[in-house]
Amino acid sequence: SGSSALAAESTIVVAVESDFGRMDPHASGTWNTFKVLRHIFEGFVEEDLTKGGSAVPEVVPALAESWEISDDRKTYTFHLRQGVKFHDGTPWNADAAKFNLDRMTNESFEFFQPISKGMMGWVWQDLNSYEVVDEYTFRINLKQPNSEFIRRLTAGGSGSPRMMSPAAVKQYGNDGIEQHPLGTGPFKFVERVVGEKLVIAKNEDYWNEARKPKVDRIILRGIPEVATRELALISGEVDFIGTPSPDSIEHLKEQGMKIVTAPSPTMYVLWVNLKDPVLGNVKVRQAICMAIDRDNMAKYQRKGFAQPAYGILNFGGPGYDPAFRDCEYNPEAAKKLLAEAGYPDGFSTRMDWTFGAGSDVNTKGDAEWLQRDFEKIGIKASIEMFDNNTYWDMMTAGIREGTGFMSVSWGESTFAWLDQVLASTAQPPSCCNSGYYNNPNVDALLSAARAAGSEEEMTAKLREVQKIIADDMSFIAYYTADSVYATRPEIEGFVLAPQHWIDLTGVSKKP
Amino acid sequence: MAAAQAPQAPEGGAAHHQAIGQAGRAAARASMAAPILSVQNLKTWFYAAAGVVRAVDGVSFEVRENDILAIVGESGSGKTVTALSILKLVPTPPGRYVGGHVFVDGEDVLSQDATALEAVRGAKVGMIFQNPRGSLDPSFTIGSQLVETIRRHDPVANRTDALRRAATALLEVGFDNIEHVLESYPHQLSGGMCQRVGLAIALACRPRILIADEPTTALDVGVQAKILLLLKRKNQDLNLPIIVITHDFGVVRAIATRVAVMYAGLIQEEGLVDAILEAPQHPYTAALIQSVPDPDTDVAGFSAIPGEAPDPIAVPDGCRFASRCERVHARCRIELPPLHEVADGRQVRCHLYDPTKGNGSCPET
Amino acid sequence: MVDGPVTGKVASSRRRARRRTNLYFVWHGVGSDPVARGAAFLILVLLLCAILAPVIAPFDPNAAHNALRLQPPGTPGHPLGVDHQGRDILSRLLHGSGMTLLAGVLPVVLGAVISIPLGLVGAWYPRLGEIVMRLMDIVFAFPMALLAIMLAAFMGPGLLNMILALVVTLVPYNTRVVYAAATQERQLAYIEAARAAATPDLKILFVEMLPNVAAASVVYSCTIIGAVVITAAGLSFLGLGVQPPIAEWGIMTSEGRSYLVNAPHISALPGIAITVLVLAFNLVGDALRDSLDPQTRLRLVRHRPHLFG
Amino acid sequence: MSGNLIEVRGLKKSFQVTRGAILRRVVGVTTAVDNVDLDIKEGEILGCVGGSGSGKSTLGRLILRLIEADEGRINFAGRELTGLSFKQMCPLRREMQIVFQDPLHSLNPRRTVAENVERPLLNFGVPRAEARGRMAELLTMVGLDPTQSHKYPHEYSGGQCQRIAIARALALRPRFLFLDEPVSSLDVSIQAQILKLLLDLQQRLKLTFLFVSHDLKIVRQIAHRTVVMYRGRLLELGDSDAVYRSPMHPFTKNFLGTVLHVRKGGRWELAAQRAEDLEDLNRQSATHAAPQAGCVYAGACAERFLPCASERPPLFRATDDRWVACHLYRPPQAAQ
Amino acid sequence: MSILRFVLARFGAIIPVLIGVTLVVFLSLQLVPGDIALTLLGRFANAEQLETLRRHLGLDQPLLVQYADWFMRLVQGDLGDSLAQKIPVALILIPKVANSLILMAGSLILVIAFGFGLSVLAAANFRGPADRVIVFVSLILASLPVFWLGLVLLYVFGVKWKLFPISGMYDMIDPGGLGQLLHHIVIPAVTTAASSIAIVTRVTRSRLIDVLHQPYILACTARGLSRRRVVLRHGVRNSLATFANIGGLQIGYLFGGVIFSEIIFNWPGIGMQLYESILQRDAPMIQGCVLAVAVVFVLGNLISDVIVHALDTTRR
Ligand SMILES: Nc1ncnc2c1ncn2[C@@H]1O[C@H](COP(=O)(O)OP(=O)(O)OP(=O)(O)O)[C@@H](O)[C@H]1O
Ligand SMILES: Nc1ncnc2c1ncn2[C@@H]1O[C@H](COP(=O)(O)OP(=O)(O)OP(=O)(O)O)[C@@H](O)[C@H]1O
Ligand SMILES: [Mg+2]
Ligand SMILES: [Mg+2]
Repeated sequence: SGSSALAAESTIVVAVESDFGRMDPHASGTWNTFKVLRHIFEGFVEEDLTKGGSAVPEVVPALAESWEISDDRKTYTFHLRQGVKFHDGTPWNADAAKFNLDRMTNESFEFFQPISKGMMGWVWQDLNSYEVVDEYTFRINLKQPNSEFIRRLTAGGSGSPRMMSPAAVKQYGNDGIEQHPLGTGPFKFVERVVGEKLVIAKNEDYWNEARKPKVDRIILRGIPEVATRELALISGEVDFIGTPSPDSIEHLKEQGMKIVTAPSPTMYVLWVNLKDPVLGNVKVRQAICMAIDRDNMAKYQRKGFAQPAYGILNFGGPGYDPAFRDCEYNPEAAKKLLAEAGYPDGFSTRMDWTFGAGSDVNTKGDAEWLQRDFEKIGIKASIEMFDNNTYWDMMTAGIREGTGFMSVSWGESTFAWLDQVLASTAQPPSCCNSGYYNNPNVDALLSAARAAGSEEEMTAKLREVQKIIADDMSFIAYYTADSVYATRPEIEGFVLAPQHWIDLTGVSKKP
Repeated sequence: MAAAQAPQAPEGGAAHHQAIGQAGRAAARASMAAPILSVQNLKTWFYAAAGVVRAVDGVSFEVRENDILAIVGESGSGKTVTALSILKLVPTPPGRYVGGHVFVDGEDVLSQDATALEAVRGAKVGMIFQNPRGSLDPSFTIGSQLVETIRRHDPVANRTDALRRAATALLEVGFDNIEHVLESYPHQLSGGMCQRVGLAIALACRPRILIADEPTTALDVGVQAKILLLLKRKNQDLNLPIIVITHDFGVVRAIATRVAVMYAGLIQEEGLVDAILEAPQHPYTAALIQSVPDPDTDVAGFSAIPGEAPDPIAVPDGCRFASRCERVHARCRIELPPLHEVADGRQVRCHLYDPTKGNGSCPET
Repeated sequence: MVDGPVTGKVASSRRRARRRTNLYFVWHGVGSDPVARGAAFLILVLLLCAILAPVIAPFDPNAAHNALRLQPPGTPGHPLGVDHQGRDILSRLLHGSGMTLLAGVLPVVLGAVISIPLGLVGAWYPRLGEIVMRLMDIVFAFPMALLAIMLAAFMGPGLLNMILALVVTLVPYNTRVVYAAATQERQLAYIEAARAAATPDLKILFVEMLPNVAAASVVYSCTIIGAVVITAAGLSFLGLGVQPPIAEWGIMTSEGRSYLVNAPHISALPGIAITVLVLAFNLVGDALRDSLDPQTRLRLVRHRPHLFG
Repeated sequence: MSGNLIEVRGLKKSFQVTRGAILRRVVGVTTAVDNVDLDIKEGEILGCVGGSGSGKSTLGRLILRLIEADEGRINFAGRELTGLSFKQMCPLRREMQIVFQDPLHSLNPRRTVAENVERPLLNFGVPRAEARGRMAELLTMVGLDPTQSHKYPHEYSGGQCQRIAIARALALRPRFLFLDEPVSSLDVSIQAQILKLLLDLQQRLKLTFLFVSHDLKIVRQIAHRTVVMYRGRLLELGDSDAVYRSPMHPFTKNFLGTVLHVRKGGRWELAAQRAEDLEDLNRQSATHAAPQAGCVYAGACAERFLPCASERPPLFRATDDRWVACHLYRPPQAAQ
Repeated sequence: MSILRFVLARFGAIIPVLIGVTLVVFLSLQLVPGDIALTLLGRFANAEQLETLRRHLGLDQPLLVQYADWFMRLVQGDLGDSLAQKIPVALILIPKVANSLILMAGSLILVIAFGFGLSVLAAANFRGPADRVIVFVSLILASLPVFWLGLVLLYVFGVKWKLFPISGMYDMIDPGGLGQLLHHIVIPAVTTAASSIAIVTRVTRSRLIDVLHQPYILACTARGLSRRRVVLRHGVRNSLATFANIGGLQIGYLFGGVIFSEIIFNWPGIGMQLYESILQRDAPMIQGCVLAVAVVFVLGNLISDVIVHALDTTRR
């Protein structure tokens, strides 16, 4: 709205819920960061987030124009899109693809990103080998069939197999790349002031006309404090905010703001520290599950922008069964169970918690709610709060001694995350099986689900996993939250898909 | 202050004096020897949290040309407050001018407003204080403080003029390294030098009268003599009347022509120095002079006044010295004696000198 | 020789006198100033609230009345409203007063207890004192709040660590006050008189000087309690102090921040409570300083302000 | 004539003015007491006069061993004080006490008058009850009401505080009292009371006083003998009468000249004029360090002559009872 | 002593203090419960990395040797890498320090202007109505917790009246320009300055009252100088040193406040960084922030000392 040359370009300001993590997509661990990274970097394939609704987003070609899957479902041949250039001018080709795969999977590679191993083990867990076939053909061989492999290539959040400019990595090195993230996406990285802002600008040379950005620049900033975010929106300092407080939505509407919501796979789950002497007892864990008043939690903590969740399979992911119950709310019974387990007077423990990121709202309130619910059956839980990025580091390191629970909002449109969470191979420090859950049956079932020939088979296997987890009660879900965004009235064209991240290419601003 | 502006019905024991004062003033104005300063029944009280301190409680005196009036008295007797009242400098609150008048050159100071007062202070009445260094602003050079005062009272003077006059003023108080002194800060000078600077500032504006509040108490003995000498010379050279406030009879003897002895907010005895020192009449004066050690007599031992001065908040009804007086009698404890004129220019506040009862005798014993 | 009864009389009046030492000046200063008296009363009331909170608070401070979340003050049954967790704010304020008082007062008290001997000994042995004070200079190179934040951050959150951090931060300040007072006191003739009377050093320090110097420390402590209460609440506000769900005013203010748009009372009320408490401490501190400060005290008793040179 | 209670020989004390804490630097040296020999006779009052900073207080403190001398010896009642430890000093402390100029600050403001007075007794192991009795006795002796002893010092006036301080000094029944300007902060009428009390006590208790003052009139009245100090050195010593009536040393003459007499004036004006002439000289020499050789007063002396600048005159006996440190009076045979 | 010599002497004196500061910052890490290497490396570290770091830091060495190593790196500007950002701490800090200094400068200006103006106004009307009001207001200001005042101002000016922006230093679109900065800085600066204004006012007022009761002020009045001149020339001049002194101390108090106002107003300065680093348990970053603040604080105090010295004629 100014008069300078810059203002003549259209710029929108987006405030997300926390500052961004690392700009290296192979090492970046938060969904919020991925909201930006997916606009800068692309992979072979991508989820189509330009459509709303509640259906699982479709997988569409991106840097691979097409692909073929061999009959044994082990060999994937990608035909790469031609004429695409990275933002620094480096051409995209099979060599670039190999460079990126080396970087993610080859420990002896000069530019190997060590963190990506843990981050993306779930993508490459069945990887056998890969090769450059010709300049625009790239082949990946799997050890065993993986029914979700293509969809997993679209995934993000905790590491994502997206393509970086090899030249840039060579030039700046693995650490320097943080300040020079160069991909092929619709937006180019402009600048980043840590803790302040991240600016991306329209990539004029973007290959996909349909997704060419409608705005010239997007300024993103992390405003962790929800009230500040809301106030900035109301005052017009920002155009677009993620996750207003459910309590403020009425107020924002009164102020003329647009509210966009969609269901999302964001499920809130308690990780239980199975190494804990008390929580190692399954009866204790069952008691805990029964102590949580999920209905009211969704109703009050989220003002209805959430549904109670039971079991490890999330809404929007494969195998989800709305009718499934791993336990019923019953504090009395929970108390009895605790007594049976030898803790009639309860016990004390600690919950490591995060202020949250992404669509997390008042997670501290959740913790306090749980604290109260637990108190009702005699469990005294203290809370320690951590910044989200740190929290993920802690998850990856495994729940520390003395802590009973951690909680994370997770759940994806693939069941890949179950591989990162449930599989014994995902135990720290690989990934996020932070409570050290180890059940060979689950490992086998997950692997079987991956290799499944049909959707029914996959679903069956996953539900079996869900059953086992419910019996072991090693993970306790409590609710699934909707994603909510609020924009200023001038913002148009924003479509919210049922996914954790958003697509900003279609967004424009009425002058 | 209302009390000071409207001539007020005189109160209590001072009634008779007030009448004399007013009559005298009318006559004096006509005559050549009009008093330069006339303080009439001055009452300055302090309204402190603990009660009313009657620091000055009906003081009257006059100063004429050539006079050096010494006001002596013990600590807390109201000397400083009297001096400050003359320039209406007592902080109000807690102070309050409860009654009386101060005439400087015929103008009633206490009834003047702030602007008019500024023209009296410094220009008509100069003042120097007990703490010589403390009464110079430590942050400014001597020169700038002199210049400031000079220009304040002579707005036409430009800086150079003022500086010249400042140099002259310093010269007059006996400095020879004028340049150096002008550039100095107070802390770079000795106490005696500071006092001389104070005197130079006070004299720079050619006041009609100088008030010196314990000008030598804080100084070494040698320096003290020097300052007194300087004061005496100024008095003679400039025809400048001076009020010297002191508690040291040595100072009184050294320079004063007349002396007023204060005790508990009241003048107890007033007269020529020689007369009083030779033959003090008020028992307090007598006892006080007695208690000063006299190196010229061989008599060892000290005659002390027993007891202590009365609490200024609860001054007794009668004579304020009654509780310590050797010659006290019943009347003293009831009735505050007025100032009795016992000889020409000699006044004593003591029932012993009640003219109706016969001087010097004890009426009721 | 003085006969028995007189001695007895002296003794009994002395016993009376000793009681007066402790309270006389405090009472004279604080008790005679109506504002300070009001402030002291308020602190007492808050202390009482802290003690009686379990009895007088209408609700459990952690009980959630979910249906009433974010209700403003004046809601029936919840005179000060309900917070974002559906908890009764009045009850939380009442329960929080104890924590807030504790976090503010305890570090000051501990700080004084450590500083007094340190400053005294330092002033008595100047060489040692110089070294101690130079070491303290290092601490003065950190802004007070920053040092407390750093220490609390490194030790990890929690009431105990916060108090520890505050004590470490306060000791140098208090020591400097004691040191300065003691150095000044050391010059006074009564100390020399004590030495002339063959009083051993330690006795001079802890029998003769201590009461005079302790007054300086106590006065200083009283004047900073307010600031320490704010700092402690600030640490909790940052998440470094008292941990949830314990009701504490700093945390309460911090938590309400997210609801500023539609429920400003959640932050406003504990903030007001802190302000009032700090104001009360500051008022009492000022009055105490005026009454215990030897300068003012002399003035108080002798009714003679030291105005004219 | 009774013997000497105190004999001081070659006493010297200088203060270093230092800067910096850990790396100390000496930026100046003040010689407060310079090579002093002095005898104080049993039962006498020795007056000590001198300008400000001449070292009077330091001399007294050295004698009481409240500060350590750099050089010299002090003999008290036949016992050598130099080199005694704290413990060894203890019994001697009973015999020598001090009264200060500032009465209020010489009492502990947070202890009652009774506690203040009892303190020395308790230090010497007097039982509490007995100490209390002694305290009452002492207060009565200095003219105070012991029933008021529960009050605090600031509730008393300056004169009364000085009485309390005297009572405290007398608590241990000392033989020697160092009075450091005990009356100079008091009003004339109160001064007289205190002096009277002191004289009375001295005679009754057979005390020996070292009485410091810069008021010559008082010293003349109270002291048997007077010693004149200037810049740490003794310039003249003799019977108070004699010193006063016929001062010998030019400094003493000047100093006496400045005394303001109540009963006859005049003399001071002359002295003042002379002092004025010398002021610059004086200031100059004051800013420089004391001359290494020569008379300390040479710089300000009107009667100085050649040897004054080069040789420091010792304090020698001029007549029977008179001692003076001035080349003017040096008998020829003593001048080598 | 000449000003130059004084400055040099003070510089000499702060060097040991600064070294002490680094020692305190270094040692503070020892307070962290548990393994320092783990703290420094973050929770990702595997055993091998930890071992490397331990060797690198010489954690097996005596503490003093470790400190010497750390100090040498520090002198070369190496504060280590941020755990959260994997960027050298110094790199992150520099812009943050600059931003904080801007906010500090704004607050300091307010403190100086109001602190001085109010104290002169109050002292000149000692015990008058203006004095009473100022004393009362400064009492209240001194009792306001900065974090709460920030919220109140944010609510009133940002939410209710929408007079000022409430977040950041510049507008998000088309950022930059002094105008924007000034618009953004007002409320954070007021928030930060409030209690300092109170302190400065109180101290300067009482110093000025003290000065106005000095004998030389009485002497000035007795020389016929007007009340105005006496207060504004002699009174003010003699309280300037105290004012500069307390003003210098405020740099420290302001830093305490800046931390909170930066958090509340999203001011991208060192306070906000510190807060985030604390939440992130980012030890090198916390150390860096503390060190930066301490250095700025010490230098600020040095400046104020020099001013005090320059103002004090008695020490010349
Ligand atoms: N500002 C004040 N407030 C209250 N009382 C005061 C004030 N100034 C002076 N007084 C009282 O007035 C009385 C007279 O004081 P004043 O200063 O005139 O005595 P003085 O004769 O000058 O004594 P000194 O010899 O000690 O200077 C004293 O009792 C004193 O307590
Ligand atoms: N503790 C000390 N440290 C440094 N210098 C000192 C100390 N005590 C005394 N002096 C110096 O020694 C000299 C003599 O001091 P002393 O107090 O003995 O003099 P005085 O004759 O008692 O003076 P006054 O009459 O002012 O009391 C002075 O120059 C003084 O500055
Ligand atoms: Mg006076
Ligand atoms: Mg002395």
